[in-house]
Amino acid sequence: MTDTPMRTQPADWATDQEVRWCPGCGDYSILTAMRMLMPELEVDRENTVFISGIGCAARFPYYMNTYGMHGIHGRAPAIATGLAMARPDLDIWVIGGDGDMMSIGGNHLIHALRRNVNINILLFNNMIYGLTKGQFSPTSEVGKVTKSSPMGSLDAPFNPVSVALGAEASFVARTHDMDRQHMMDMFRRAHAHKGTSIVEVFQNCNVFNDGAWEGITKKQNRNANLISLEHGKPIRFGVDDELGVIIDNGVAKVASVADVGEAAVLVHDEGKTDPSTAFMLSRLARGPFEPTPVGVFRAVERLEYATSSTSQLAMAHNEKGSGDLESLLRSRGTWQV
Amino acid sequence: MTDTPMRTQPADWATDQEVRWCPGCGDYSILTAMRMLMPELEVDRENTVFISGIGCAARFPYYMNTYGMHGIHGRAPAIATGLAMARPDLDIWVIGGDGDMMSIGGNHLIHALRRNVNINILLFNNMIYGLTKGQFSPTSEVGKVTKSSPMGSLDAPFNPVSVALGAEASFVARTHDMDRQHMMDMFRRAHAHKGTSIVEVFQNCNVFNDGAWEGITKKQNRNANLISLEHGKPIRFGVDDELGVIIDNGVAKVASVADVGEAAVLVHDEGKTDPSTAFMLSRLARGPFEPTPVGVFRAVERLEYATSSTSQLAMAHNEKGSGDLESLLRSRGTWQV
Amino acid sequence: MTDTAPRELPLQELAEVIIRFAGDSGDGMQLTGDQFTSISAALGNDLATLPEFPAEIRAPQGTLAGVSAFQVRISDFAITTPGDAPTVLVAMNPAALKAQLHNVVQGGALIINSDAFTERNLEKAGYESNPLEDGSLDGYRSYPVAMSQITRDAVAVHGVKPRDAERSKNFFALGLISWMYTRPVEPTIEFISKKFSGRDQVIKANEAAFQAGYNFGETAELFESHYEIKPAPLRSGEYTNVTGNTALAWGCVAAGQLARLPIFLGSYPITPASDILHDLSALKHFGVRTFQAEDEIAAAASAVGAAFGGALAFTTTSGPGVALKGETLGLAVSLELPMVIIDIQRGGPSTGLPTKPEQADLMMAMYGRHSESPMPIVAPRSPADCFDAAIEACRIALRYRTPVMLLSDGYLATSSEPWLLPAVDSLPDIGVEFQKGFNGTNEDGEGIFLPYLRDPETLARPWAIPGTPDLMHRVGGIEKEDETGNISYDPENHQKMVELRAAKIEAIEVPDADIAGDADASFCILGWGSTWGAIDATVARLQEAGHKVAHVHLRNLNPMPKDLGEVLSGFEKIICPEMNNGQLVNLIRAKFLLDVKAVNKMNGVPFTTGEIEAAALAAIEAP
Amino acid sequence: MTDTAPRELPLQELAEVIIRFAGDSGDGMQLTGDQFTSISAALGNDLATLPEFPAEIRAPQGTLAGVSAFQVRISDFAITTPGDAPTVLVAMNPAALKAQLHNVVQGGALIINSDAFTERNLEKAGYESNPLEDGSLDGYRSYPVAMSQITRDAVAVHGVKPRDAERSKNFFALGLISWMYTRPVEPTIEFISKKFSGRDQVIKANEAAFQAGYNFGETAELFESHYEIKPAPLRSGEYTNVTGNTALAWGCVAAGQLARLPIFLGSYPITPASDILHDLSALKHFGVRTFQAEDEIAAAASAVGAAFGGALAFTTTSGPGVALKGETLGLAVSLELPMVIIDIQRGGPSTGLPTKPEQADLMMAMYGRHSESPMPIVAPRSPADCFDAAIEACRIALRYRTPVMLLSDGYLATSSEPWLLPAVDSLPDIGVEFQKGFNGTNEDGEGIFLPYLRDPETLARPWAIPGTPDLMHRVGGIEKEDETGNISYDPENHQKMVELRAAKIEAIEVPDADIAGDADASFCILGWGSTWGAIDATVARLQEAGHKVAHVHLRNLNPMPKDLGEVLSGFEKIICPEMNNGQLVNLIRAKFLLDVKAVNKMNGVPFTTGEIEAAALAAIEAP
Ligand SMILES: Cc1ncc(C[n+]2csc(CCOP(=O)(O)OP(=O)(O)O)c2C)c(N)n1
Ligand SMILES: Cc1ncc(C[n+]2csc(CCOP(=O)(O)OP(=O)(O)O)c2C)c(N)n1
Ligand code: SF4
Ligand code: SF4
Ligand SMILES: [Mg+2]
Ligand SMILES: [Mg+2]
Repeated sequence: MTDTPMRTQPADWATDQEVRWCPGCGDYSILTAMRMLMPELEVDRENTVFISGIGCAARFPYYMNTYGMHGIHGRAPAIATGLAMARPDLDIWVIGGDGDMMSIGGNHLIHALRRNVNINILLFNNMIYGLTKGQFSPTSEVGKVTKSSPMGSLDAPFNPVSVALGAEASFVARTHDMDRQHMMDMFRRAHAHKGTSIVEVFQNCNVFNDGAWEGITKKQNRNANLISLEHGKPIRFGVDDELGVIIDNGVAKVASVADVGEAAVLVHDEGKTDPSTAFMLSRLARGPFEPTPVGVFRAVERLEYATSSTSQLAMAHNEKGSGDLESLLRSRGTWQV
Repeated sequence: MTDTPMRTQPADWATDQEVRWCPGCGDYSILTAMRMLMPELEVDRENTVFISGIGCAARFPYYMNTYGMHGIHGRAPAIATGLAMARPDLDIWVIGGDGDMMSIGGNHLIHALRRNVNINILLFNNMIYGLTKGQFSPTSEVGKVTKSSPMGSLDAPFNPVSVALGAEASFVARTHDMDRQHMMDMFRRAHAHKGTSIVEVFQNCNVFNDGAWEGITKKQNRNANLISLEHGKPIRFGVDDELGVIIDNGVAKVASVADVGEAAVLVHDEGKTDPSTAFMLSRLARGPFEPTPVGVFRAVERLEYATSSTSQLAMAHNEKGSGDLESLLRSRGTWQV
Repeated sequence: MTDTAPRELPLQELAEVIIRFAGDSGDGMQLTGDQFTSISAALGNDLATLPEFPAEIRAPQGTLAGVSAFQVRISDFAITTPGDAPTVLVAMNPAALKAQLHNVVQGGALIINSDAFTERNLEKAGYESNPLEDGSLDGYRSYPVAMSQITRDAVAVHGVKPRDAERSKNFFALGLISWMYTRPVEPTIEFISKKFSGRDQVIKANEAAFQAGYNFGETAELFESHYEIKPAPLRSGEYTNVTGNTALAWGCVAAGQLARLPIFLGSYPITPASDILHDLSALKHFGVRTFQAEDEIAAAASAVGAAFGGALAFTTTSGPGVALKGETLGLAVSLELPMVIIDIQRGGPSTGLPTKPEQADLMMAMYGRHSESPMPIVAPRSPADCFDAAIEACRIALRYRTPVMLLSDGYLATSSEPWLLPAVDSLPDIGVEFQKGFNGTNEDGEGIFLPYLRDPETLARPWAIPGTPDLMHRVGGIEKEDETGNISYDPENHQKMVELRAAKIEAIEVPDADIAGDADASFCILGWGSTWGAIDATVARLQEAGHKVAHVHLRNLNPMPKDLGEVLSGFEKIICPEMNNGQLVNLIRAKFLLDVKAVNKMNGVPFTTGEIEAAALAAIEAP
Repeated sequence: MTDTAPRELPLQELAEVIIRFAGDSGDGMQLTGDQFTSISAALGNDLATLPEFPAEIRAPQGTLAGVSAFQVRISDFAITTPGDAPTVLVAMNPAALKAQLHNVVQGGALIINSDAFTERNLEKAGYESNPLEDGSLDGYRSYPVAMSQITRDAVAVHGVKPRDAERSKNFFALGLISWMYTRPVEPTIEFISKKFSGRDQVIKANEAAFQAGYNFGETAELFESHYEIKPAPLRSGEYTNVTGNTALAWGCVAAGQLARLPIFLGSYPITPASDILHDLSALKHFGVRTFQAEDEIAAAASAVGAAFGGALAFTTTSGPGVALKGETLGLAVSLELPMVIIDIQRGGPSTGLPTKPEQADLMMAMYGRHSESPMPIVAPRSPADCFDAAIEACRIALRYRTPVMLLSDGYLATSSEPWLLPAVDSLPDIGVEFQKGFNGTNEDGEGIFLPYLRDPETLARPWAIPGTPDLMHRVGGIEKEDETGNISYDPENHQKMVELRAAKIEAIEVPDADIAGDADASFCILGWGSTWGAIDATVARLQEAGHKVAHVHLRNLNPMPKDLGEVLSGFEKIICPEMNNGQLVNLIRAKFLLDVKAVNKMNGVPFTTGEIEAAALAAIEAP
């Protein structure tokens, strides 16, 4: 709340701390996108907070010149929930990796989503544990050979978008570290959403899982494998836009538009109350080698948690008056000696 | 492994411990269903294990004359995963309430589901914390007035079936404590499934949340509100079977069959690889007052975790021979002094 | 002498009585006991209560597991415990008699609902023959009364169905006991009409039952006499009757007001701590936000988040919950943010005995986190003291910017005592200032914010909350550079920070050791927490018997009073009764190399005065 | 005298040398150090190593944060530490020099890649002027060598691109050092072709660089002499070189074999414990199942489940993980099932200094669970000792049916020493019998199974695993009735069970205290865990200087050796060096009321011999 509001510059959002990710890490471009977005949002640095857990991704708060907390592994959504309830006036961003958010922190994540407290969760998914030097994560593909799975991992991965939708998320989006503009768009949308928003960011860990998303995100693969979801538009993609997504017997499928006809192509509606269609879209790809949607899967309004809590406080206040300690102490009856 | 296998009786599966649930609790009928099912499964008591967390539901193991562990709050799926990996030969049942499994234990639950370790999870959903005397649970409806939410709870509930499907569950079913035969059917199916199976059981807590499921499960409401899913059959219900479930614009809906025609009614296929249709069905009801499906939502085959782990052990054995300690100690090179 | 030994009858005037109401969980014994307590309080007696709940939610009717009891002690002198053994037992059914008889003093009075002694009920309670007939109650004065029948008859006129009628029999018992101890009738009549307001038939039935009980006493000639207990010489003023958990909840609210901060509670339900969550959830008009988290870790983590945002943050739980919160509390220690963790200790290990008290989480409070992670510890000594202890915990948390552990237990949580209400404006101001501006300059002379620059007096770091212009900063659990708070792997810095964190906690100002009894005695009883009442009563007894004895009771367990070593060194013999295996004893021995003798009890039942007295006498007499 | 003080040059024969290889993380210093260690081992030297990794995954090249180092000490006498301060530093770039110089002894040798001292690199390292030129290295013997250039030239003939060529410069350094200390060439040539097999050009380049380094030493006339270090008088036999984490992993495997049980590991990755998970994951042919759980709680819980099923179950982690496992470990204590928790201690509190060692989880191991929840604790004292300690932990767990905590630390985890391989058939049999049949009878004389009937000798309960006919039973965390294991809320039973659990752990048979040095000394150094090497070396130094000093080193921290009180009481003065704020000291003071003096260090760096020596001398000389 400065007297003369001046539009900030991206550099104003950088701290004096040296960024310590590996050279070439996808985290850098996400950081840049965030720093570039902030001035556009016209928010104040002092009213912005970044909360994270532990992991490479979780170093993020150190690099944003805002209030920030580098918490403990997996607990960022819970810390942020407490902060958001105590301070509904703040802009709160939660940053974490796939291990942080989906392994040790999975429960806090899904509970934050169902409660719909006003925080923006960014899940940097590199399908690996970066900071601990390369074990498989809950998003790693079956068969992944890592230090802790020398014969290949046996664990079927989570699809973060499916998990989020199954957990009643009101805003779910996906983007990737190779497209700054798209990241900025998704972060902007997440910020605008009242309630918990989650954005999965495909992120490259060039040291322990290099090129994991290449099949989708590399420039030359995007046409064939990156499906951009846009509200109100038919879901089409392909080098010549020749492919489209249809619903067939209760599941989403890729089809040749020529074969099925334009009318059959699903028109994306991110605002559906029922999350089923969004869920279907999340199931289109079974791994980072098939046509995969990015964009906003779901954006619906529902009760925001902290606001509702504030309303209850106000109602109680209206009904019972402002709490008076003297009378509280006497509320169970007293006697005189 | 008795020499002369004799079919057991339900009473053989009862322990000498007095059952200590409140008179009238729905847990009793689930216990009866389980004790009646066991002889039918022709399994041995010594090869059967019940693992639970903490809560009223979690007292279950004490009442089954098998091996059993009453663990700690929320951790039963993790305990069972360790046991199942160490002992793939056992029949393992995991029992817990909605608080135990979806609140403190939510993460272990979703990870067990994605891993697909061979355990049968029964979630007794009474939409309340019973053992701690009546606080709202993660399945309680918004606005629920309890001791810890005197002005009504603000937390949007989980739909356990949706959560399970979002977490890659290979077998998901639902039943209720008012129909012993249906419970036995679902438990039998869960038992037959190789991998993690989860069965949500609508259970009445007559002390702290009496009648919560009545709108669906009471005899006189069943026709109108209980939709029985049967593989290969059109999903129809209603007093005169006049209603059916259709897919309309990517979501499941109830329609009058007369209006939409028989052909439009969705034929239930529990075996679809893509969980989207099952997910749609899980979204049909927005609370225990609308037509709600019970039965098997999803049953698909995929890699069972413990078996795969055993295969890796066998492969390693084949490749490297049976581990020899002498040579292990020499595997990083040695020298003589 | 005012002990609990059997006394001659009939006596018109009594110094005290200990009554235990016992019945099936459905019999309303807690209500009966509560109401008897209220009337006695209004009469000016001193009093102390102890409820006893069944472990099961609803154990089968008539069984031992289903017995619910409420003990109340009323007196004409100052007391600190609900008494070792009841002199009067009201038993509503065979199970209640069976479960409770062993507690009653020899020669004590048994007031028994004889109607409940049916064959079926006797069997459920595990009686082979009827104790009312087989002479097994010979050592007691037993008064069988057909309570069910008389109640049914009394309420019949109001058109109540026989089944419902019996529900009022607890009021019959209350009426009878009210007559025995010459309690007035009106307050209970008033209570009934308030409590059941809107349910007229219930009111009438209960009133009729109550009157019937009262009249029965007067007319039945069953009892030799009735008794009077004069008011106790209590300090004059306005009193209320509180349980420890309610006093804690109110203490949290008071602390919020005294610090002028909004309150945040992150909690996950667990016996016996849930009531604090319940109480605070109902106090939203005090600006209290409660958050029922998905688990204890989230509960603690949310409190950390709220504290970062500038709230007075709490998390309430019991032992298993604290065991889960360890890592998160370590973060709070590292962040040096104020918050209070309330642990209502219960029987362990593991799930243990959830409804029974213990004092066995002291070592976990000290050491239940990895590495050197010091945390102040405060423990209340009586139900009403929970109020002050909560304020003290908040004072330390706020002033020194540190998480503080408050250790209560299941006994304090549910038992109650009269509390002379404090004047609200006499309560301490525990307010703190948020940091508002720069506190340092960089090389270019520009103002900067140093989030780990310490107050030279308290070693506390500044509390700068989001929303404050210019003071943007990042905190975290990795080791921080002194003053700047930037990540630092420097060895010397780490050494310094470890020492600073330890020094800050060690130097917290706490009151000097409080020596009760004879300060110049050579024998001392050392205690902490809820053993206070029993030790205090023991000291009085020993003094009356001519012994010199001191009582040092610790409220601040970490840091301990600065003069404690000196004080304790002045005694020749020290014993320390604890509901654990000797945890405070270990701390004292390690710190002061003093040979304090442990007196341990781990059976889920609080110490009796008799037990501590015996241990004290043995120690005094030992060579 | 064989100390590390600067020695006159030229000397042909040396008793020992301490070399530290330091460079950028990408420079291959760990490989270089490892290989130098191997050759020296084969030559019969005694040796000890200490790697030092950067805290970041990949800090920017050339910065201080990116420096990776490897210290190796080789000697012709028995040693127990990698040495206090290097006598030779190999610095591959300015950052390495800057970060490491302060460690080097005055007058020590600096072998420096002068090519790396470009303006840009100097700036990255924070040098204002070039230390090679500004006289700041005057107190040292500095040898600038154009390593990059010579390497590039040497490999050019093999057609390697200049950029790739430089990658081989660590082999140049290794060649040079090999020449200096007259190590043979062949083993390294062999190593190169094995290590890089299939990548011919790399092999050729590295070979060429290595030879170039070797030849450079011989021809450059830069060095006054080269040195020889004779074999140490080690016990003869077959040796290998192990880090503590590898020895732990092997110890777990060995314990499985010695107990004839399959192994289950439930773990969640965390520095510095992850390597044990990695090692064990690769040993599936030993019947080892590893499970990478979703978090530490699930890791511990899965181990509980596996133990219930009859596996030898482990869970490995570091401090933050143990803090999370507290509640689950309490369950294991209550269930009385065997399992081993391995804690590789690191700097704290909270996230702390993840790559640095500490010994500050001892109190948490003792007390980090709610209520009275006793757990045995075992601590290895050297990298190789981790093997035996793992077996010892398993022995206790299996024999007494209890979770056991094994406390290693980040120093033991990554440092290494030569290990005289044990004869596998000399290892102890730690097998146990599962319960196979009834162990009691009911009133009707029928056989029944009592899951909590205890072995009178060990107080262990029977281990009856699912699949065993007739022995179906239920266990849980609620208090259990003695013998039957049924839920019991009985006060006396609870008291008894608390005492039984405590007595079982207290009575565990452990070896008597091991007194090294002069058993009849009046001064004693007490230690535990990884301080062993430094204390041992200190004792030798003090003895050489004419002092009498004893060394008692604890492997069993709970229960402690039965004779420990007696042994320690025999000394007049005791000091206890610990990498914490005095945790063992507290335990000893509380237990024995002995005034043990704490010598604490909490900077993330292990004690040097010098530091302990200074503390010892101060204590000896104190009045
Ligand atoms: C309680 C706890 N357990 C384990 C760790 C070790 N740890 C730190 S980060 C991490 C996972 C990193 O993976 P991810 O969250 O995907 O982040 P990334 O590094 O890939 O960005 C682990 C296991 C820890 N710091 N704390
Ligand atoms: C770590 C821990 N936290 C909290 C508790 C208290 N607790 C016991 S059961 C329970 C929830 C019970 O609800 P649910 O799981 O739905 O089971 P129900 O009793 O309804 O069958 C809670 C909060 C506990 N025992 N342990
Ligand atoms: S390890 Fe991977 S995720 Fe971490 S900083 Fe390096 S490249 Fe990025
Ligand atoms: S409290 Fe509810 S769930 Fe628990 S036993 Fe009673 S009726 Fe059943
Ligand atoms: Mg990751
Ligand atoms: Mg429930």
